[in-house]
Amino acid sequence: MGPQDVGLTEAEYEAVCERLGRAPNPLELGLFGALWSEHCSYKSSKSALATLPQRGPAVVAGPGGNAGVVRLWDDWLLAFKVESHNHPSYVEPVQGAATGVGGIIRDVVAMGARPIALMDSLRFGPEPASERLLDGVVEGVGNYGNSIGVPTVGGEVYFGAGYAGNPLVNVLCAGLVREASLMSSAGARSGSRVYLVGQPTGRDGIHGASLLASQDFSEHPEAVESMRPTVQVGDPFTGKRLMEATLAAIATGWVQAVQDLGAAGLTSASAEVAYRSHCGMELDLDRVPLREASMTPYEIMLSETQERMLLVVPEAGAAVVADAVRRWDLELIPVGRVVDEDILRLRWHGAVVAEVAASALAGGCPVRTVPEDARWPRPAPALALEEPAFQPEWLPQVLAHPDVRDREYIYRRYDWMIQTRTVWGPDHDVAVLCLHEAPVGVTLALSGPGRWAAADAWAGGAGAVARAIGAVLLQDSEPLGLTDGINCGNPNRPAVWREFLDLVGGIRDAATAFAVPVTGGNVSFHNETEGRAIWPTAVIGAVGRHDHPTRPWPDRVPEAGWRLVLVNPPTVPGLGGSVWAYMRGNLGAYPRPDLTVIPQRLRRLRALLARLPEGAFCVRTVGDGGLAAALVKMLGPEGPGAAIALEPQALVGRLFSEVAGQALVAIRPGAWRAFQAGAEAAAVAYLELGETWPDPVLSLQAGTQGWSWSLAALWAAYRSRVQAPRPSHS
Amino acid sequence: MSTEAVAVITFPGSNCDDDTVMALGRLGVPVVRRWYRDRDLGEARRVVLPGGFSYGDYLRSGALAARAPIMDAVEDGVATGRLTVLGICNGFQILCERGLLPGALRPNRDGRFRCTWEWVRVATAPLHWPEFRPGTRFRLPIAHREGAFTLPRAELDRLWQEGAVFLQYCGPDGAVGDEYNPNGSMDQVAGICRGRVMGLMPHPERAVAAYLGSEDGLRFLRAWLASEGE
Amino acid sequence: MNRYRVVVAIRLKPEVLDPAGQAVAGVLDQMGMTGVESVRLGRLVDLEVAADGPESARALAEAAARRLLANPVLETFEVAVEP
Amino acid sequence: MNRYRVVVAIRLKPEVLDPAGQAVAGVLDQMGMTGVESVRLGRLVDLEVAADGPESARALAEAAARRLLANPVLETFEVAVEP
Ligand SMILES: Nc1ncnc2c1ncn2[C@@H]1O[C@H](COP(=O)(O)OP(=O)(O)O)[C@@H](O)[C@H]1O
Ligand SMILES: [Mg+2]
Repeated sequence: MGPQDVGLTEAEYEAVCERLGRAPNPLELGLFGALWSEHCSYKSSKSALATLPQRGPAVVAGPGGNAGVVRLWDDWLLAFKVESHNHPSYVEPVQGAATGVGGIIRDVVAMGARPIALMDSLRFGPEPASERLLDGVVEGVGNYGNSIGVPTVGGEVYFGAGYAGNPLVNVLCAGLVREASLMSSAGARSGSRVYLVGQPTGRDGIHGASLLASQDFSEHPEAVESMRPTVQVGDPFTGKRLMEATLAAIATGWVQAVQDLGAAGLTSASAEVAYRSHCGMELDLDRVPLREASMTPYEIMLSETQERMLLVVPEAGAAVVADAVRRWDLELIPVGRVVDEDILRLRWHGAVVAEVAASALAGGCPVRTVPEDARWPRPAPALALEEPAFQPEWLPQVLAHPDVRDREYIYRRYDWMIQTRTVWGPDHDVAVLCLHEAPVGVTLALSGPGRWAAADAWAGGAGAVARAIGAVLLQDSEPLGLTDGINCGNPNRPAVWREFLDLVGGIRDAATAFAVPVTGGNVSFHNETEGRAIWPTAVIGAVGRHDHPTRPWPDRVPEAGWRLVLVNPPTVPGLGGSVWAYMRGNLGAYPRPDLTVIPQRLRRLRALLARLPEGAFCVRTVGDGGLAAALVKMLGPEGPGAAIALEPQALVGRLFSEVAGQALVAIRPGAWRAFQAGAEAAAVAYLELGETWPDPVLSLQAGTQGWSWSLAALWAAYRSRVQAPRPSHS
Repeated sequence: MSTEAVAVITFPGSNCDDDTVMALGRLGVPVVRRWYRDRDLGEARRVVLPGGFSYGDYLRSGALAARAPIMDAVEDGVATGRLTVLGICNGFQILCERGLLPGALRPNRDGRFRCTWEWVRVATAPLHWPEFRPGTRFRLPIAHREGAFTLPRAELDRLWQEGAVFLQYCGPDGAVGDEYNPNGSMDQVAGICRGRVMGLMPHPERAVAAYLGSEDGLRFLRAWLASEGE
Repeated sequence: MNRYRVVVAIRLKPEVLDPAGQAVAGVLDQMGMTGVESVRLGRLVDLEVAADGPESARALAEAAARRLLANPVLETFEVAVEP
Repeated sequence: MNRYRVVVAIRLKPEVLDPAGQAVAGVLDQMGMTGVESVRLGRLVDLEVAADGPESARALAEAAARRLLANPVLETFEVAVEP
């Protein structure tokens, strides 16, 4: 076996030899191959990610652990992170998506937190070819989340040609933990025992991290075929018991460190715990419970069997922890112990079969530096899009577009209400949860259209951050932290590398401008087929604290006579990156968000609205489909309708521009003066659009021209996606 | 409404147990929790089998939990007439699998999980529950993959004659028709009641506050707690 | 004690409607496989049984099928002990 | 054209984890049927096929299994035409 068989370059192989002071044996080489893979080591992305703002008053744990943690209220903390499962979902959509959900749930549980919400971010190729994949992925997300009892409270889905052979499945999980129960992988102490809990180990997903997720399928067509027998299967039933058992074990107070077994299985879990705890670990691999008797140490170390957790417990606590675990029909299996030296020592029936420094495995991979000359952001690409004369059929067409239309066909397959916290679920732009544990709520937003980053990754990254934080702010919530799921092509291609740096740059600059830290995230590379990469895609999750979660700011206008205004109207309502432009086959570049003004403007708007009496307004951020889509959603299918008037010049831009920072607000007549005065005092710019009226009709006047649409027809377009007959395996 | 304690059973994989306990708590009812391996229900004379995915819904929903040790105690309590039982969603499936209620809950007609708000109406007044008057409507969520109530036609006809068909899916105005059937249940059946054993697919424990979508679940549970003739 | 492989085949009673099977039939039809005139979905359970002889293996599998694997309300089952 | 009854038996590949089978085995054990040492769940599809002869009935069923009924990533299938 040579370095290339485990995905290492010659230079990396030499670095391994140097760290060991000798050549690795085949097992040791395999360990390095897995942990020095892109997926586990972040060797390409690490130094770029280090530039993200990571500190803030609410941050309890930043990037580096299983999930980021922010302080929500008193000693109640929120752990949250996004994780991708793109490649496995392409190979087997149902199980790939299900195991993705299981994996991110275990990350949050490993922090000691009880998961309270999931959100999924999906990307597919154009329909109808992608229908079966979508059906399978939605099935898988639902199978796992529904069964384990964590509500999927929202998500997003977009379509684009680049995703056809590279669907994206990113899942965000958030969980609640009290400060005293906060766990990490850094607390292991020398002399303690190392235990495994959960599913016996099989040959599932071996090489998943190093090969499957770190290479293009087109470079290795045989990889897909040879991966097939080892597809991981999600077992939410064991997942549920493992979650309860782990939380119960932590509640005994005896657990020093927890780590889930994810990518690169036991290798990653043991090396990470040892490295982060500044100690070492000895494992007796013959004690690991196996599903297939004939497995080798190599297979045991690299198996990615799901639903397994590693716990470190001192001898004295073992009995108590074992009891807590056994209640859930699981066993606490001793597999090794923590030692006071920087080593990962593996034994097989007593004989040492591998012995390498834990720090070399978990922290030793040579990383790629960000070139000095990578000045971010680059100059913006030209973006002028011709604006033709307005056509009335564009409105229903935009509403029916796969990137805009109603997502009910997806979220009805998710249990979004379990745990009875969901005040606002997936039928809104943000999710609002009330807590049984504390007098505050949680607001969650997820966003990241690839369209916006297609031609200008910086603009797309910054736009996604502005939109996610904007949605949280305009739900009267205090943003506490961000998590970012970055998905790109092959980073060894200069163009992709550039896109990646720009995307991170956009996220960094926007997060900095909003002063909201990034507390964790995920990077998935090699999302490309035959040299064609996906659009660089940053899935941004934002979490906020809501002080009145049972009375969220409404997003639907209740009656006739309300004034409609567009707040923060862009001077140039650029159409680049919008659904409208995409529909016409000329996407252009997304207008760069002006980060010097957007954060203050959104905060001022929030403060202004907060001073109005309750029930005096409703508000929506402007997103996919622009003002037009926001308006139709705010009016609802039964009305009231609205009469609005716009300037004839740049009419199309006004209606369909997706420029960040815009918000649609409706004001009750009695509160109009207060709004006006407040806006003037706070220098909030707005454009008067018109008023709601009783007719369930939207009418638009621009100069001498006028059009009108029945809301019923617009909503029929919005809801045009019907549930297809079940296309997949019965 | 009696304030005697209600037992809520947790099976491995139950996941609406906490919500059910909280909902009963909102009504001021003391709750005792029971574990599937327990062999008795203690003093409790009322028991709720909550929703969820007991045993992962593997094999058939409810089939594995129906064989759990605690179900012997439930069956005894029903046989001796001292126990009042409510099965919600997975709990309903468990009761059917155990044979404590007739019929079976098969996969939804489109084969998919479905989580939506639905209307249900009382089709037949259950003998021991005066507050469930025929025609009373509730707006409640459903969340299941296997909720299509099924049994041979002649047996369902017999259930109608016996007065066991308790709840049906309906429109907001109470109209019954296949357009209001979310899962392909025969005769739009959403719940069954025989003697003191009641089961339904919708989740009353989730509809406990206006800000969660409806308070009808509290109304439902209050009516259930007001059973007579103990 | 010997080990036997026992296959339990579980089918819906003929009088019970099978909408999932019908849906599959519809999709096959759409895919051009029009020769398939009806589809009924059933379940298969493979057991490994330790028993004295094939007859006691069968008896055990039958008990498992009757008491758990099949739902008597809707289903019937057949047991086959592999030689 | 004749009509054939064809049975498609679909099983998980042996190396693929079967959590449902595991759970069923655990419950059979609890119920005292300890002789059952392993359980794997599969699916059964009964087809009625119109074809010229048994061989073309088999070919059609195999196509249906390959293209729709079975998931090649996780499952294998066998086709039996009933006489
Ligand atoms: N895009 C990113 N932004 C910020 N932090 C990141 C990003 N990607 C990864 N990280 C951090 O790097 C660490 C390792 O991530 P990962 O390997 O995905 O964790 P896991 O092994 O739990 O899947 C995590 O703490 C994660 O939050
Ligand atoms: Mg992890």
